[in-house]
Order: sequence, then structure tokens, then C-alpha cells
Amino acid sequence: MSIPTNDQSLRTGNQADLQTSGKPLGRDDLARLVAGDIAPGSFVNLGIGQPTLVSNYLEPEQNITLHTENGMLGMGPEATGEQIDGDLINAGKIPVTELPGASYFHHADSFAIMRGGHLDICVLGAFQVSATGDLANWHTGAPDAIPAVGGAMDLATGAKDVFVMMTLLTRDGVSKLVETCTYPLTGIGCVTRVYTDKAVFLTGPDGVQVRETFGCTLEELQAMVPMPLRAADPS
Amino acid sequence: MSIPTNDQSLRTGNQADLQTSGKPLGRDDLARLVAGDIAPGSFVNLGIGQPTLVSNYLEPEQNITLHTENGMLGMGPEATGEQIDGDLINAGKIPVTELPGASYFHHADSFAIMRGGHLDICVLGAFQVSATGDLANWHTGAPDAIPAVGGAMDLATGAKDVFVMMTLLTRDGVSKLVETCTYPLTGIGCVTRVYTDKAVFLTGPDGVQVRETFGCTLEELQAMVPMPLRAADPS
Amino acid sequence: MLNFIDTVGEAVAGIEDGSTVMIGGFGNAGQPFELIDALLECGATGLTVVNNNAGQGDQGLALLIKEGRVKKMICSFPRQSDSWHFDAKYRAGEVELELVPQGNLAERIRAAGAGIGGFFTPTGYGTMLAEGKETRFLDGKWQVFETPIHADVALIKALTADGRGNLVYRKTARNFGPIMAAAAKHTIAQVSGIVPTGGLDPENIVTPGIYVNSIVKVA
Amino acid sequence: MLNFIDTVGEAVAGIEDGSTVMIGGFGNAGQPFELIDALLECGATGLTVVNNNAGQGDQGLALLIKEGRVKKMICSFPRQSDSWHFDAKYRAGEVELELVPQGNLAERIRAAGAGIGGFFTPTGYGTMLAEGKETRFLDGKWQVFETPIHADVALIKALTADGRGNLVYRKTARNFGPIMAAAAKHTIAQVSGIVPTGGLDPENIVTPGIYVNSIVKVA
Repeated sequence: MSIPTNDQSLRTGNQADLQTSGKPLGRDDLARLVAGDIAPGSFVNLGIGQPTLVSNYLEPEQNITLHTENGMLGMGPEATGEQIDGDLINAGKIPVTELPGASYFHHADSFAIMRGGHLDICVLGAFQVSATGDLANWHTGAPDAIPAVGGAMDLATGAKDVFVMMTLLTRDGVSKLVETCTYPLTGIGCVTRVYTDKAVFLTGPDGVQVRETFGCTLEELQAMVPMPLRAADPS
Repeated sequence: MSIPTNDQSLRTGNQADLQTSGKPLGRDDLARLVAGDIAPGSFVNLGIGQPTLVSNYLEPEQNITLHTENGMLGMGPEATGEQIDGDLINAGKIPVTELPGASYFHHADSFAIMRGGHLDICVLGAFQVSATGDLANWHTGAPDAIPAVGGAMDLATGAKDVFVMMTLLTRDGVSKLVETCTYPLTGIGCVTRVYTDKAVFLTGPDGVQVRETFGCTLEELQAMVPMPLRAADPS
Repeated sequence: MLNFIDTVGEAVAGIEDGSTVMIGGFGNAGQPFELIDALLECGATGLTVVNNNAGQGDQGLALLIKEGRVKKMICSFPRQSDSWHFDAKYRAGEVELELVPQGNLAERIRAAGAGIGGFFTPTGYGTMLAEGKETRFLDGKWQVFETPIHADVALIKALTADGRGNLVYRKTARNFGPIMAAAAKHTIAQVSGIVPTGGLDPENIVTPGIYVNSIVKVA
Repeated sequence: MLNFIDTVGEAVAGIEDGSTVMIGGFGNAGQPFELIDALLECGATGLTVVNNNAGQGDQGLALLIKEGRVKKMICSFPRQSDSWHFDAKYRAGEVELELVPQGNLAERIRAAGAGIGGFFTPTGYGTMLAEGKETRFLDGKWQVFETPIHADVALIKALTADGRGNLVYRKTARNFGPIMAAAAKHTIAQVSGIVPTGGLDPENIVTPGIYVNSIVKVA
């Protein structure tokens, strides 16, 4: 894989086929990396939370159109001050703005965009991702938890590519990249890339490949996750 | 049944519970009768051919909204002269006009109106109607015929009430009101009323009732059709 | 039959105990707050409510739930930072929850309006929200059978109505309004303005008047 | 990826033999005549064509059929007073016909765009057009299982495009354009005008640019 990013400075090392930067990535650096990996002209949905940061690093030249599932294409940045309009919010219920060329539609039409496979990429947070790209990001499964799913399953199942952004390890140091998800699933075999603070992984039916690492070697990374890793084939 | 019509002069006789006029109805008189039977405020689709005549007799006070399945509510009369616009046609591909309060929508939305049960009445022509309201109006079934169905099945199945307009007899004097349709079906048990030159019939699971006759007695009418008739219950 | 009604109270007066009521809105955008307040006032109970959420804060749907009027919620995202009234009723076992992926919720509502008896969708396949549901391999994917959600009444909010009941909405407040209007037997729309028939461009109507039964202007 | 293309010839150049091509229009309204002429010109053959009709007179789709480029028609109303080219080919056994009730045609196209793997509809139940199809009793009615119609290419006609490929239509010429644009892998729209991005009101967009790949202005 040789996907161009807009921040080559992060790619300082190179072991075997693998690029490695000097230190783990912070949330903003990770968002910048994801933003740079989005192909020009793409239609993209950014999930609530960490994925929303990606919008801060999209360049106008990329000509990316953002979709928000409550019913809009051409969503602009978060609204501030007098821009705030209660009728113009994103899926996280945050006031946003409208860019030239935007369009509004009702919920069934909006989800038809997602479910019909028309979004190029969605970026989601996750509790767990499996080696084959199963996603768990909506429910802890705790018996007393009140479940809430929103559009997560539609995005996971519908977008052409599903990118996950998450820390690789839980606070307790357990890998969120797992052999098999133990949390309730959002979708099966849907995740294509996992962006973490320690590495970028490509997931799919053939298992996990590592595209690049941040602040660790492939060997050190391997020690953190419970499945065999291999460096991604250059393409 | 005591449904008001806007042409009481047609109802000259009265035998048992049955109103009878002096002579069979012509196409225009029949259209006038149907028009008068449409409840104020109804949303109506008029099929191609004879049913289209009904629009000539709708009174403004009735406040009827006409639907055309190619994508419009609020269709006005046929366009003439400079009104003719190739982008504004009805389901019969005839140029029509737009009334104030009209709306345009795409084909799936238009057929959702029909299929979702939102039209109060559709008026269709027919080859045959069965005693239980089966409709045959799209295909002669002749082996060399090229079939064409259009929106007939959607209208037959979707409208709350399906009115049929037809002559009672074929040119050969055979009743088009039949025990069982021999032509290929358009829909099952969908027709609620049959307006013919000789009588108005109510059809349904309990068989055929006669609401009124034109130029014949109930006995004479009974001689023309192959199923038992009874006068409609007054209601 | 379309009626223009003077007050929200009169508009909701016919809603019966045990009804299924769809309520438009996503977050606060498009929520018909005045109609919901009137529904609370009118006393109808034993309701099944269809909404994306299960109420926020101390207003609208949240109060309807707090007051025990809601027997069942059909929604996609009940748990929010301020969904305390739903949370309490749910934990107390006093409200039933049918949790539906948001796109299935939208498509099931759309199906009801469009006369579709059921459909297969990949969304939810292999998850606990599809447990017990029929599945089928179609178009190269495993899919789940979902059924329409019909309602007795829809309460929606639009921007402007004309004299025929045609509606237009404003920005993302459009959300569930158009599909709920089509899915309910009786649709009540609160609007910010009413214009004479002919005052809306026929090209731009979002909800044709055929889907609207009652319109009430809210200041 | 959206491209603005100078000529209809370039716009259709990539259409391959054996493709499924959706063509918008109902009667002449919304028919992309120039794109159809270009498709005839470009020589692609063995096509499956999805349209409401099967060509009228001596133009457009009728010529495509006459020239033997159409292997199969999927349509609701092939027989018209001036459908002589289709009639001849059909009687000669040189074109296959899948006859679909018009609402099923529209809903199946919509299903393809919306990612629905199949659906049940009452339309056609008990008729010869449902012979051999799965049926099920749902919502109090017998219904027939129908599957989506996907396409490689859609040729549609709109009124105006903006710089993002958003489209608006004109009157009843809207018909199949919006649903075909969503159902095809590649959508080519001929338009009467192109305005700068921002020149169309976001409230009034009918086809969002996400569904459009190529736009060509036709005089």
C-alpha cells in the first residue's frame, strides 16, 4: 500500500516494507492521517466522537463531501456564534454549517445513501475490531446498560470502506484488535482499516496486515495484539 | 346506499329499493354520474380512456385532487394551444395543466402514493369484472398479443376504492360482469363499484348488488348477467 | 380530509389510549414540541411511540414517558446524557423498548407509507438486533427481514403549509417528517407559517397534501 | 467521481457490450434523447435496457431496438400505437421481454439504490406477472416477493446541474431520473443548464450529486 498522506513528516522510519514514526500518534495526528488518506472527491460520513476530528484536517483541494445521516450532504464545520441554527445539526446533534452545493433530504433518503453503498468511506470509533473486520462499537453488552444503536449498523454495513479510529489498547492495556469480538457486534467483516495510536491495520478475510507503526516496531506491536500480524504488501 | 349524485334527473323510476332511469346511459352521462359520486376532498386517479371523461364533470366545490402516476398531484385539465408543454403530461402521455397547489415527485414516490393506500378512489376501464370484484383490464390473453400493464395493477391493488367504468355487454352481447374472469387478472377482489351503461353494481365478497338501473328493470338486467343479482341494501 | 385547526389541543384531541404515535424530529430539530405538550395535556395513555430517541431533558417526549403515558418506545437511540426519564422507566421495567437500527427505523416507516409488506436489508445481520429474525442471502450478502411500522397518528413539524396541506421543511429539521406523514393513518403537522394555495412551488413540495390531515400554526 | 463532459459521445463512450442500461423518461418527458442517440452511435450491443416503455416511433430507444442492440427489455408498457420496432423484434423472438407492473418497476429500481435486497408487495398477486414468484401473507394481504433492479449505467435527463452534480428536474419529466441515478453504478445526466455550485437551493435538490458521475450539457 502506498497511500499518500498530507503529512509525510510522520513517516520517519522504514523497516522491511513498513513505515514507522518515532512516537505514538495523538488523536489529532491520527485524524490528520485519516484525512490525508481520503481520496479526492470522496463522499464521507464521520461518526460521532473521535472521527469528527477528521473534518478539521480535510483540505479544500480534496473536494470531500461530508454526509450526516440526519439528512444532509455538504455539511460544513461546526457552527459558532451567530451561525448556530437549531434546524441545522449533525448526527451528534451539534450545530453545524452548510457549504455551497449542500442538499437536504429526509431520513429514508439519507439512509438510502448509506445503505445503498453510495458513501465511499465512513469513519467510526470502536470498542473492538476483529482480525476479519467485524466491528463492535455500539453496546458494551453489560446487563444493566441501556442499548442505543443509531446509524452505526447502517454505516458499518453500507459504506464502501469502513475506517475505524481508536486507541489500540484499553486503559487496562488490553488490545481492542481481537481475534473475535466479545462485545455485541455492529457489523460483520465490514472494517477495512483500523487507525490506532500505535499502528494502521488493514483488516479483511485474509487477516490483519500492518501498514505502518507509530513509536513501535512490528515485533513490539505483535506483542500487544493476540493475532498474527504481517507487514502489508506494497501495492 | 344513498349516495348523492349531481344529476338527480337521471333517477326517474323507483322499483323496490332501486332507482331506474328511462334509458341506458351514454359515456358522458356515466362520467357525470361517477363524478357526482366522488366525495368532496378526495384524492383520485382516473385511468386512461373512458375514466378520463370523469374529470370533465368534477365541480370545483368538490375540491378533488387528481393524481397522475407519472408523478403529479393537482393535475388540471388537458392542455390546449400554448399551454402544451412536453414536460407536463399525464399517464396517457397527453399534455395536461397544473392547478394551484400541485406537486411533482419521482416515480417511486408517485407509486408509493398508490401502493400505500393513499388514493381514495381510482376509476379504471375493464374487460371483465367478477362478482367478487376481481378485475381484468390489461391483457386479452391472446397468444400473439404483446402485453403491456403500466400502472393498472398498482392502482387496482392500492386505491381504497376501485370504480370500474365499462359497457355492461361486449359488442357480441356478452356480459363483462362475470362469475369468474377469463381474461388475465389485474387484481383480485379489488373492484368496489362497476358503473355501466345499464346499471351501477356494487361488488365484493358477498356478491353483486345493484344500486340503480338505466333503461331496464332489475329482472331485465338479471337476464343479461350470469350471476344472481339483488338490489342494494338501502343505507 | 384536510383541516386547518386553531389550537394544538384541538389537533390532538382525537388521539386515543393505546394508539401508536409517530413523533418527528431528530434531537430538537423537527420535534413538534407544542403538539407533544398538547398530547401530554390531553391525557392519552398506553401509547406506543415511534421516534428516533426516547426524550431529552425535562420536556416533550421525556415528560410523556415520565408521566407513564408511554407503554412502548420504538427508537434507535434511547440512551443520551439527558434521557433520565426514559432510563428510570426502563430500569423500572415500566416501558418496553424495541431498539431498531436508525436506517431500519427509517426504511420500515417508509415501507408502511409505500405499501411494502416487508423487506430484506443487510443492516443488523449477525447482530443481537437481528436475533430471531428471518435471514436470506441476496445480492451477495446476508440480509435480515424487516417489517413496516404503521401508526395511527403522526405528529410532525414543518416550516410552511399551503392551502392544500402541502409541506416544506427547513434544513435538517426535515428528518422523519415526510416518511412519518406517509406512514400514519392521521397526520398532524405543526407549521410556522401557512401560505395560500399556489404559494409553494410545485417542484419543491416535500410532503404532498395527500399525507396531511390536520395543520395547526404554532407561533 | 464527478465529471463534466463536453459531448454526449464522450459521455457514453465507456458503455460496454452486455451492459444493463437504465434510461429515464416516461413517454417523451424526461427521455434523454441525445444520450440515447449517442449510445446508438457508439455501437454498444447486447444491452439490457430498463425503461417504462420500449420505444416510440422512429427515434431514441425504438432505433436502438430496431438496430438489434437490445437483448432484453425490462419495462411496464411496451405496446403502444407506435412501438412498431419493438413489436417486430418481439414477434421475431429477437428481443426478450420482462414485463413488470409500473409500480414494481419503480420500487425495484428504488430498492437497488437503497440497498434493499428484496421486498413484498401486493401488486400483481394472483396475476400472471407473479407466476412462479414467492408469496406471503403480510399486513392482511397476500404479497409477492420482488427483487431490486441494478444497472451498470443510467442515462437520465434533468433540467439543471450545479458544480457538485446536484440535479433538479422539470414537472413530470422528473419521473424515473432520481431513482435510476441511485440504482446505477454510473449515472450520466444530460442537462439543459449548469449553474455554479451554490446556484441551487439545498432545500430543493432532487438528486444529490453523490448519485451523478457524468454531466453533459445539451443545447
